[in-house]
Amino acid sequence: MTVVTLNGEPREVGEAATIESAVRAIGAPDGRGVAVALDGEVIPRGEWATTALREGQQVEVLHAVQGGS
Amino acid sequence: MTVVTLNGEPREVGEAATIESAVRAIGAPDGRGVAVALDGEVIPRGEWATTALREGQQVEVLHAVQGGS
Amino acid sequence: MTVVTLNGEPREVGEAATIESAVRAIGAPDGRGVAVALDGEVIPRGEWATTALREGQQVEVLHAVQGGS
Amino acid sequence: MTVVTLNGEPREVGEAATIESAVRAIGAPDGRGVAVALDGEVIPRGEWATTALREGQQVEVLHAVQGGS
Amino acid sequence: MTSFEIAGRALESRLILGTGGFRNLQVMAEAARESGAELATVAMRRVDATARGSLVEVLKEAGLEVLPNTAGCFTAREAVTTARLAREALATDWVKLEVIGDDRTLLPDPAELLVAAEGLVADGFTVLPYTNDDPILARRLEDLGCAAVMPLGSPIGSGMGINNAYNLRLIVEQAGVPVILDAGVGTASDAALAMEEGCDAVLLASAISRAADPPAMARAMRKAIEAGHEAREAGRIPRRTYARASSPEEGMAELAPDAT
Amino acid sequence: MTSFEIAGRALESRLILGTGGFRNLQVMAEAARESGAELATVAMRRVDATARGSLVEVLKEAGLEVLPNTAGCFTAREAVTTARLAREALATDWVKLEVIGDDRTLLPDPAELLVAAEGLVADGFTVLPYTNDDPILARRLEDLGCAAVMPLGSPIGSGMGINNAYNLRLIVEQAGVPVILDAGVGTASDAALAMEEGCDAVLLASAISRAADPPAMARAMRKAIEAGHEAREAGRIPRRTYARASSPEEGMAELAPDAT
Amino acid sequence: MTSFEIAGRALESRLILGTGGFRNLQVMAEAARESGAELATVAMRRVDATARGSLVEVLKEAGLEVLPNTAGCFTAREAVTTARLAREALATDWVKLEVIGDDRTLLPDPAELLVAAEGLVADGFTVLPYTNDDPILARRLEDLGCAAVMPLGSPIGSGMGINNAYNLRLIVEQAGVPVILDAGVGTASDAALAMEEGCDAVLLASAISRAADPPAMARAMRKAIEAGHEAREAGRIPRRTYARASSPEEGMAELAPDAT
Amino acid sequence: MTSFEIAGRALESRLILGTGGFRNLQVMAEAARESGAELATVAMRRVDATARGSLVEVLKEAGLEVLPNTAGCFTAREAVTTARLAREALATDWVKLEVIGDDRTLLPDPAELLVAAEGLVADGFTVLPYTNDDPILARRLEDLGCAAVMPLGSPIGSGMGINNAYNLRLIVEQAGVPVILDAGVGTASDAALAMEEGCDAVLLASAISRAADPPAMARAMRKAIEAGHEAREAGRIPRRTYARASSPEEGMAELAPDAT
Repeated sequence: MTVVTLNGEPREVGEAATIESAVRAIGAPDGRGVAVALDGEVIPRGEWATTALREGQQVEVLHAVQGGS
Repeated sequence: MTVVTLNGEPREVGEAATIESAVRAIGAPDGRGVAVALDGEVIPRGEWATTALREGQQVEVLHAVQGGS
Repeated sequence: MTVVTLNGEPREVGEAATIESAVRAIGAPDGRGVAVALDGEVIPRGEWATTALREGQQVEVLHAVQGGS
Repeated sequence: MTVVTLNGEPREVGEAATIESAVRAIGAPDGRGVAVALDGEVIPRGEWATTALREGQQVEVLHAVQGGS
Repeated sequence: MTSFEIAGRALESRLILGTGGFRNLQVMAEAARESGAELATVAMRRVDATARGSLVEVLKEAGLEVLPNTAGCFTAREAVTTARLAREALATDWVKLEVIGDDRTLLPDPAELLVAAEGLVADGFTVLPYTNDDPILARRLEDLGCAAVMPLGSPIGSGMGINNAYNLRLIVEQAGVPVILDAGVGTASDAALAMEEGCDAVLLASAISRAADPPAMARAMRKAIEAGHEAREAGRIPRRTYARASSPEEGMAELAPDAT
Repeated sequence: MTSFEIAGRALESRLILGTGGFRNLQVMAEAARESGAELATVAMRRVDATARGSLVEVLKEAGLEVLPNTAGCFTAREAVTTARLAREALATDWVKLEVIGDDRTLLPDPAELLVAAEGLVADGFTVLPYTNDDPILARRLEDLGCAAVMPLGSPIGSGMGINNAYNLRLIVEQAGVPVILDAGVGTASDAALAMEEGCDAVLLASAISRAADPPAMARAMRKAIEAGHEAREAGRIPRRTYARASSPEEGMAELAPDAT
Repeated sequence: MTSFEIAGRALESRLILGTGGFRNLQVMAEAARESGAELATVAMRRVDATARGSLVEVLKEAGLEVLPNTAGCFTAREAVTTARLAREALATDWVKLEVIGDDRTLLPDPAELLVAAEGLVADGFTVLPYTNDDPILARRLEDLGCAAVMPLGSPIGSGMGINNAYNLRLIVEQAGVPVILDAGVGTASDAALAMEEGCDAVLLASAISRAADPPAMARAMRKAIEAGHEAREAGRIPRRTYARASSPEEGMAELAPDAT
Repeated sequence: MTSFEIAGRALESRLILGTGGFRNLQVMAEAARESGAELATVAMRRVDATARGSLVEVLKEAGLEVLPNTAGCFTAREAVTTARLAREALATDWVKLEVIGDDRTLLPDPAELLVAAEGLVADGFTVLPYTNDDPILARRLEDLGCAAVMPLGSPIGSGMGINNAYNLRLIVEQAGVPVILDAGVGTASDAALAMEEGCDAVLLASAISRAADPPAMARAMRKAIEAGHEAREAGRIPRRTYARASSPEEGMAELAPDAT
């Protein structure tokens, strides 16, 4: 099993886990309006399916919320 | 002849002069929108025709103009 | 007995009571720095001894205190 | 002859000219309260006598004046 | 915008127009329309044979009623007589009472003002006195039976705005009659501020009539007065000494891993 | 009201809405409609499985486009990454850049702000930086290629209004890009004043979202911004030290004969 | 510091002390000495057998003369009678006239004030009236024969400072008698400002008596009043819209050769 | 007045004198003595054979030490070199750091200022930076090791006073080094206010040197700075919305019996 930090929480993912599966896991199935940073680097949507997650990596899945002036 | 002060100017008026004739003289024939003070007292329109002018009296014929805040 | 209002309080005074005795009664023996109003009129010191108090009169005995801007 | 820019003015100096001679030339004989920059670098007083001037160099000789808040 | 009442008469517009200072009647009429005002103040002056002014008609066509003032009067007696003449000439018992104490500042004379107000109320007038920003004087005028109080923001035509917002607040707090800011407004934010402080209306003359483009300024002032009134009704946020984040602190991403 | 341009894009509304602080999306949508805004800022936060926010859709329905901000970022690096994520998620290369230097005042960090602005401009973003009211910093940001400058009036959410109108004037005088007042507005007159000082637009979040009645305040703010802009265009009267009579001095009647 | 005159009497100190609010007579005496004041206002109240106040003696020992006031009076009649009682009790025909119109703001009542001033002047008093900041009222009081005018900066004890410096300037400009700022001062800069605006003196009560350390505040106020007066005499620099370098532009070195 | 410390050095006087703008050295010397200052800033300029300036000697005789500044520098590099030249010429490693961003406003350039401060601290200087009133920039300068921060009140020589007292308060609240108000002071009350807001000292150039009577203004400023500092120490009364009577309400006489 691989453990990554997904939006701040440790999370076990399968060996073959990719960003796409992580995004699905977090509850944004279609991924519309969502963006992902892997260890602080932005991963374009086109690369989600092919970007595997490695042990200890930090995955941030963000979207727009009310806020800011 | 009788001399009165009409709107600040000395003016000769006939013996039989009244406020009504004074108002006419000053160029407000119908007298609409006009009011008159005789020696500082307001004379209602109804009394114009019957109020004779005496030597040295002060007649003020006023109307509304742009002005004031 | 005569009853007067002395600095706001009803007070029994003798028949022969004067402003002088009233001032003494209120605790300003020598009367230095003190002034008196009888029914709202100022009574000069010179007249204290000779000014008798009558039933129901209002006597105010004042002096300077801290206060005011 | 060597030409340097001394406090903004082109100035001919001798072959053997040093900062010391330049400072003298500008009218600060003793050099008290004076500092020198050669091509933008500060030259400590101790090196004035031994620092030769080369063609085209910029010499700035400064002192304190009234000014600034 | 909710209406308000002066002496039992409902007014939709919270902008009262002063007619002084306009280049000509046409510009005035255009500005009057843009302002949305229902009342316009006029002064009483000697009839001049040469200049036949159709002022009242022009205002009527623009949908405004005249509110005569006593501009230029320095004594209670002059003001009272002027008000009576206006009543005769214009068939209205409303008067905007002005009794000036000084040529240079055109500030009101408190003592003469009280005397004039008392006399006019006794004579059946609906009195709207132009007053300084003294809360005590404003209350005395109300106690005498004035239908509104019209404190200044700053001297007539000075465009300084509201010099003493504190006094204006005190006047509004205590007033049982409408408070109409009169004099001193220079620009839109001044008028909005007056309404935010709780005024019921604003009287504007020079600020509109002497602007480079009076009709455009009239439009701006109309919006400013509505904005200030609606902002007061909408309940502004409190002033705070420090900041208050408007973005959620939770859910913040960690975007500089190695930096940690 | 005449439109203005940011980075070649025409905007009709001079009110930009911040989405922070609204009770719920429905109140936000209603206020957004009343405000007339075309742009609304949004923050980027972690997807939360529990709360599926249809924020962007709600704004779209109300006719507003999203302008992502970098609220909550304390370093240039965080801000740049956040902007890139927003570009991915929202398909816009516009960003309202915020780099905060202090938790309590939420004031911008000038040095980090310059670094972030330079990086984002180089990366092809249209950068609208939230800055303090320092005219020099504003010019540096413009020199770096920012599409507008967004000086504060006072700290975010403080409602203090414009603390330093002088600096704001200097920024407006020198700016070659739009100046958008950002942060500090408490009520309508603050927004009107910003426009009178020459700002091209005003960004409002807490002043509307935390008002007692947000939609009503949005309406008031819309009018105030139009009023301030139109008043500037209309050419206000100058400030004068003394009064200027708005009533004619000639033609004054003599009403106290015996008094003479 | 140059002296000034009230009713022909020269005063060295431009600070007049109010005695209200001090914890006790000893603190008052100490503050009085530090203040350098020559005059101290006192109120007239009923003799209270229990509390024998040696107030007048304490002030005398500290080198101050008493200036009775009519604090607490709401009508001209009360004020006039109180002044007469003070004259009897304290053997002075000087009086600081106060006629209050409102319990909450303690603002003066203009109409009652004029009546009282007229009566007291006729009765031979040297009248120093506490007035609001209305320039017209101030002139009327001077015309009635008052020996000085004492406008407020803001309400008694409020510590708000000078709410309307413009009115204060108008009063100073026109006054033919000394102008003494009375009420509202909170701290040293307020007192300095009053003097810079041209006041001849400042009356201070709560600002000193209710400070945490009254004698220290008295010292500070003394310096502030001298500073403000001397600064006015010294001729301040004008306000300028832009900067003015205080360093010579000529003689600047070229220190980045390669940069050129 | 209690002394304060900069970089471990005790200073009795809280007034620092700028030498720019004096008519001549004699007036400067006289003003310097009246001011009580211990430090005077000087600029570095090219030696001019014609004018042999004994500036440093004159200041020494008046009992002041020189504090070199980098006035006129627009880049970090110029400022650093100027500071090093001053160290050579004047044998002091203290420097008042100025890096200007704009000719017209002479406002500091935040980015260049940070670079210069960092360089000079690393080079062993005791750095006193002239900064704008941005609390974040002030903290960054302190974090870099500056010995004090010198925020402006308003542009150099403008005499506008303190344009943003709120920012000044924030700077004072957070500062771990002395805060010295620099630039903008016009008159005594401005200087007093700066001290009341918690500044440790005030630097004055044009306000004194360009006053009509510089020595007299120096004396006034000295008193004002002491007054402001002492007033802060003495604990001012709070600001209150309404009045607070300073006269006892009990013991009031009944002087209008029939009126009751």
